[in-house]
Amino acid sequence: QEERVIKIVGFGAKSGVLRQFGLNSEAALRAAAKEINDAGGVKLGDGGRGRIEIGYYDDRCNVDEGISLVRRFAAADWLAGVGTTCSPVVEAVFGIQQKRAGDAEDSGVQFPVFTDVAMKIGLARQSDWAFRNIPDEIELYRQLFAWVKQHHPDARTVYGGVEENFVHSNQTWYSIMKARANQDGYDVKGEAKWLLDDTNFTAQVREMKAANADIVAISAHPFTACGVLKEMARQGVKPKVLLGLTSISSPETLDVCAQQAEGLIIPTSYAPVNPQARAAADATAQFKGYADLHSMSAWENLYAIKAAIESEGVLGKPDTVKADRDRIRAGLSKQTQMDGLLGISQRTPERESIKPFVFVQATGAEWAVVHAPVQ
Amino acid sequence: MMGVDALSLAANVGLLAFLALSAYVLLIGGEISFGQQAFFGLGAYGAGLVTVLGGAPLWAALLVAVFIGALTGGALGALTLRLRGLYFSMSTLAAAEATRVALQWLSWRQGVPSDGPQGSPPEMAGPDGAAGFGGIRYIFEHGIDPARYVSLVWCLLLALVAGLWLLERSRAGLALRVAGHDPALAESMGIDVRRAKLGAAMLAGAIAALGGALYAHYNTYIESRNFDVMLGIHGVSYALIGGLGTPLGPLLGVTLDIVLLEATRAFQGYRMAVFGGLVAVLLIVRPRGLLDEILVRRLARWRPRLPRRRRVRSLTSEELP
Amino acid sequence: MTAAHAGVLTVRGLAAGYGPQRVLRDLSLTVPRGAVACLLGPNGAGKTTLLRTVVGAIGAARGSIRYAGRDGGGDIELGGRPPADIVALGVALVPQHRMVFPSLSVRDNLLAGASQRRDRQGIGADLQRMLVRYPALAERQRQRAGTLSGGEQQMLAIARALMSRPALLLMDEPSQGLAPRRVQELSAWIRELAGEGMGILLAEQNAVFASAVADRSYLLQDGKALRLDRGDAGRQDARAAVAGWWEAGAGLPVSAPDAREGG
Amino acid sequence: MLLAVRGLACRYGGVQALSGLDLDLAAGEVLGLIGPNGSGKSTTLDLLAGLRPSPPDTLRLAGQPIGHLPAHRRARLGLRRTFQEPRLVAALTVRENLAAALPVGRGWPWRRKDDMPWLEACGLAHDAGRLAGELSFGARRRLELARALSPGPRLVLLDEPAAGLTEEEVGMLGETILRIRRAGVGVVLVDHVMRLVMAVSDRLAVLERGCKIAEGSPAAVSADPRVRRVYLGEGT
Amino acid sequence: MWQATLDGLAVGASYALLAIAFTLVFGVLRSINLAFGACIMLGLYAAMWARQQWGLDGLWLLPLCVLVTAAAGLYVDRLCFAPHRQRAAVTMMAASFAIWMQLEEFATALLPRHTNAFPSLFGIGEHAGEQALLRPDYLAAMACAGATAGLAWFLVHRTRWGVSLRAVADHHDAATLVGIRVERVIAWVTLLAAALGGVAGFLIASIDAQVTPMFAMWATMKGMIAALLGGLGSFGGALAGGLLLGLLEFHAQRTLGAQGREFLGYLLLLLVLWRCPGGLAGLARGSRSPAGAA
Ligand SMILES: Nc1ncnc2c1ncn2[C@@H]1O[C@H](COP(=O)(O)OP(=O)(O)OP(=O)(O)O)[C@@H](O)[C@H]1O
Ligand SMILES: Nc1ncnc2c1ncn2[C@@H]1O[C@H](COP(=O)(O)OP(=O)(O)OP(=O)(O)O)[C@@H](O)[C@H]1O
Ligand SMILES: CC(C)C[C@H](N)C(=O)O
Ligand SMILES: [Mg+2]
Ligand SMILES: [Mg+2]
Repeated sequence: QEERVIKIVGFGAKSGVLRQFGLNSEAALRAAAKEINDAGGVKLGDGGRGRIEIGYYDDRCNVDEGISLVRRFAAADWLAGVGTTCSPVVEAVFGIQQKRAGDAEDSGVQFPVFTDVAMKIGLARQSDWAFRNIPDEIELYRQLFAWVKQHHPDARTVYGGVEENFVHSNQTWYSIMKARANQDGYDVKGEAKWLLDDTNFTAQVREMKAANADIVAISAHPFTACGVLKEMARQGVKPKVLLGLTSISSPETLDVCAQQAEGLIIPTSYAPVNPQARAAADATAQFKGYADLHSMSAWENLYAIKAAIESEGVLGKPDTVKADRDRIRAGLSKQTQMDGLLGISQRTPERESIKPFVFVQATGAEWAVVHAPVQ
Repeated sequence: MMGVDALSLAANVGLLAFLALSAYVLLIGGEISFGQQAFFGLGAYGAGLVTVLGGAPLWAALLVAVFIGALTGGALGALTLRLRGLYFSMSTLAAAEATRVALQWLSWRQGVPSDGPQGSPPEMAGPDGAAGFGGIRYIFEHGIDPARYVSLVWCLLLALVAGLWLLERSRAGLALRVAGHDPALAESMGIDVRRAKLGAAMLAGAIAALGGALYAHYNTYIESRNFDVMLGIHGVSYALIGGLGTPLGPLLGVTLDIVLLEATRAFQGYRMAVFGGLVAVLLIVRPRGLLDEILVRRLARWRPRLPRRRRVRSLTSEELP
Repeated sequence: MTAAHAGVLTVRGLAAGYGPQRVLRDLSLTVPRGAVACLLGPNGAGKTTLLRTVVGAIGAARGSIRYAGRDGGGDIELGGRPPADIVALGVALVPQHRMVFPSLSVRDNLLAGASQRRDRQGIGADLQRMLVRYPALAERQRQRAGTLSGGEQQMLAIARALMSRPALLLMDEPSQGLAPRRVQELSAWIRELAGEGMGILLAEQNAVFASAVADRSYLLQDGKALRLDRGDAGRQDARAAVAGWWEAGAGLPVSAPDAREGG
Repeated sequence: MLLAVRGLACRYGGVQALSGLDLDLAAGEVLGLIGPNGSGKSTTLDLLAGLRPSPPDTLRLAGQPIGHLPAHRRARLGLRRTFQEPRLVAALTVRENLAAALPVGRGWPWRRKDDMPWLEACGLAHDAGRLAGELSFGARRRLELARALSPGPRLVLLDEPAAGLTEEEVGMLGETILRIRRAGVGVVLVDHVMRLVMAVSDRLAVLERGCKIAEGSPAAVSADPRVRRVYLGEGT
Repeated sequence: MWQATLDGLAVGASYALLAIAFTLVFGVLRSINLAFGACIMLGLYAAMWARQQWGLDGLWLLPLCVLVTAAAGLYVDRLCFAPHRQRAAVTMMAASFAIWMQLEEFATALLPRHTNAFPSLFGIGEHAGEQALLRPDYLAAMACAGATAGLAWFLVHRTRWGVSLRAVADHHDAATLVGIRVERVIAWVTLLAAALGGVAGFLIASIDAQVTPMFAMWATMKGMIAALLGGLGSFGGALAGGLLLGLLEFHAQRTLGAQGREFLGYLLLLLVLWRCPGGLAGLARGSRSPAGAA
């Protein structure tokens, strides 16, 4: 029987300072596609078989390039997109899409995009064509603080650290962690502020030291988190509990500052805790990327797209591109749950995910799972 | 392989050309500004506020942006007028970065009518500090096809180029060039250097802000990081690569940059390495840009010659002043 | 190379210019040791071009530039060498637009002129000599050269060139901007330098000054140098020549103002 | 009086470059300003043109005080100058260089023809479309002159216009100066080319170390022993 | 309060080091090398790469870092500056900007990772005393900045080589004509500045114990701001500018946070330039007369 090509496109930063994220996502995407194809590809609407073909484009984490790319994807014969690395690009990419599918008044782009990395809250609300597979951070930190309360009942005070100029860090600290801590009756002593491109944290850690809090929560990316951790070691800041932003749970952190990160607890939607997750990580490594919560979202996204294709009877013929996109979109938006690497993810009507997650702790240069909340 | 989308290309070239032209206006006045992105950003935020929170039409937003750009451009110009060379460049850069930080602080959320089902509560909209300013969807919500929008951008751009072309040939334009080349000479020629430079700063600010306004509406989402130093230096580089001989130069510069970027896509992760090298080599071959003054002059001379009457006559003293 | 040993500088069949445009074609001339040769010619004739070609600032397209060297020894081809080598060999230029270093002090300007020399003491002595020669510069040793008056800059340019102790001195319109008294001193000085054995090639518009100092003159025309025959016969006492100018515009094709119809 | 200067002075740090200078100039008069190098001639012209600040109430142009006006206002009142080193905009054509100096609002610069007479008078008619940067030195000087004269000034300040010109060109320059003098323009001429200064000046003023040491007719000044000493170096 | 002042001075010293290198290059080329930060970053990345490959460590990385930075500096000079000598500074700046992006790309291709650990000269965690007044590596940076400023000043203003150097800076053509080997002088200065940059980069990276791809931008901006604050071409100014910027930043960080710190830094530069257009050094020198020589 003839084999048709299902073209799925990924995009993200493959050059510039954020290139690692794009490289990882691409590797995950290609690995997932290989796995799917090796297992026989996707079933198409007319009984045919489809082989997934992946393209991956570099948007340099640049808004202009991101939306140009999506317009190009829409003009070409890609059926769906997975990406992109940077929330700002995602926000613009979703912004130029049609808000309500099928609204003739709205001249926006009609191309399903399923994003893997962008953590900024509420992005998928922007368009019916927008999908997001990102852990629900509100839930994540609700449970984290509950867990902390249970395991460290003597910890009373909280101090934060935030990358002021980065939406994800900023939002997670101010609207999620800080708000949560306040609600849970902790005494929030304030926060140290730095920028994404800072490398010297002397002043910030001095403030942290002066606050002398029991819990320190670092809402930052690995780039700065390590610097802060090292400076904390230097100044002898040793809080009872050390918490971090999901993004810190990457192998990178352990490569750079395993010693100083020892004991750091992070909620994350990915950890190599079961055979399936480990296999995905190994497959991704074959494509020279590593598995973390961001890249593994890309992996899962491809499986979700596959499910939508199969459930909606996508044809994958050259003349059905537009109809296929509509079908994939509809299929994705109908999914109420999907298979994730850590278990079943729920999907909200707002096209967001509620993913299973675990708490990992840096112990001896490894991320060890310390708690797996029941979903 | 995927074809290049002409619309995106046209949009990116058209929008960035405003920034390049803004830098160009100052360059012909002899000043290198690394800070035009500030006006681009102010125009973008201002125009976004007008359509999103004010609910006003696009043209009003563009007008407001031009006004903001001219005003802030003039204000910064007045402050930095005395500075020469690098000191000027760096002070514009400092001002632009300060503006960027200030825009990051700007948070002005308001409820706007939601377009959801009847009776749904108003949505919050407007700039939200570091989280940026999204939902600037005027063109999509008013059924303006992106292609039509891009042609609007280009109409404005071409009108601007034509205007600048005339301006450069007017006395005001000449005055600006002389003032840029040698202020003391300009003064003794009767040129009000202060006024010329202020005028140029205002014009440049207005041009950049207009571009920013168009940019915001094309991208639907802006945040202060978009308007960082990199963008500013790009603006100047465009003007320089394209050439300082005519306002078409900056346009050419942007086109070249974007086309080159597309062309180097094949190099994947080494894209900027190839691109950067190409630009440096290009500047070696044509240090004053592709369309520099000399080439422009040659082209002007080369146009089909109309028979010209040579006036040969001697001068009588009565005719002299 | 027949006359090679006769002169400090012997140029044969020189062609040079800017890009494809040739300003000099087939130019030949000789500057004998201890003599002053003068280049005359209208604006744009190529005087500056020739002098800059000799010091290597402009590459020669064709022809030879032979130089006899400092101690008379050797016969060196200058063509193709970089300016620094040529200056090190003992050639110095007083450029047309003075080209002082505007933000360096007068003193540093002079020291920069000696940048090829290694003898500290000699440099110090020469510096003093220049300052004695031009008290105007001595008074302004610490002043930035860019703020000097036009004439002062000209003096500085001359002194700076001499700081390298050249065997061949090229001067591009050195009288420009100098007050008559300074011109007169300069012509005496030039004769003095020639007397010490220095070869001097001078470009000059000011025919009176030129004829006052020159041993031989060349007229630059169509990229060639035409030897003028007046030579020594035309040379007068420099002082007399300068004083001559003072006595109203004898040679000027305009009449005195009071002789004109009312204005 | 077209120009009246009273007590003009200028200091650079510790150096008194000019002190208490008085000068008068009538319309249609050529005043030669001479003196040794560094005596303050160019400084005087800079002060008159407004490129350096001058003490208040020291300058009047046609009776009107101009000491407080910025340079461009003085230029628009009809006071124009040339520079000791030609200063042109190399990237503009000859015609554009001229046009930039003309007053505002007489049509597009590239259409107007009112600069033609001056281009011709200064021998630049054929070069009108060339870039100023391509001109030879003499042509640059002529362009400087044309630029100062074409706006129809009342007073022109010429700083060493003859430096670097050939004999013939100096002659033509002299002609031009006399011609504008006849047209009623006042001229302050600074030059070391005495053939020119002596031939065209109605009056000479001599500066030394920032002070006026003599003033009078060319004949009288040239007979002054002090002038002969400081300027010509006679008797030293 | 005192601690912030001390820390500010210490970090200011690293800004000063960068500023001195900038000023040195500006002094000769009359243009800013925008790729300077990228050159240093390449040096640091090469050092880290070598560390991964061959296990080099500690001070051994310094020569490597200096060497690669210097090589990158020469490369930038050949490609961006040499072809444009005597031309408009803006052309050189634009070219060096293009090369900035190129070098950054090379560096990140060498080590694609975002954060890269850099060995700390004096180790981490040994100075955890209560109020560690000044870390030894901070002291080293301060000493280094002071010494370099002094040495550079002496070289440029008190030696005959310095006269040649300033002559080249002032009037390229005239320098050629008086027999200065212009290209050689420029090459030496480029090497010197790049080496200085390499040392500065090494010190900073070892203080911070890590390097990220943001380093190029950071170093260029901080170096330029400090150099301009002080007044381009003045070594004392660069030193003062760096220290002042460091001081301001540390005090602003305490009260206004990171964004406020940046904001005030830019505002400071704007205000200083507005009040004294030649930077702090211009204030000391007195303003120059505009008219006169062209
Ligand atoms: N940099 C240059 N590029 C192109 N042409 C030039 C350049 N410099 C000079 N020329 C041309 O070369 C010719 C010779 O110029 P040069 O300066 O040698 O003349 P000159 O005899 O010294 O004249 P002057 O008496 O005016 O100094 C002129 O026609 C001039 O226009
Ligand atoms: N900034 C300054 N500091 C100190 N002295 C200065 C400064 N600027 C100019 N001078 C001095 O002022 C004096 C007057 O210069 P000016 O240019 O007026 O002389 P001039 O009469 O035009 O001489 P020349 O005939 O040589 O052109 C000169 O001696 C000069 O060195
Ligand atoms: C990986 C990060 C650069 C992405 C970031 N978490 C975001 O919200 O965009
Ligand atoms: Mg000449
Ligand atoms: Mg003078």
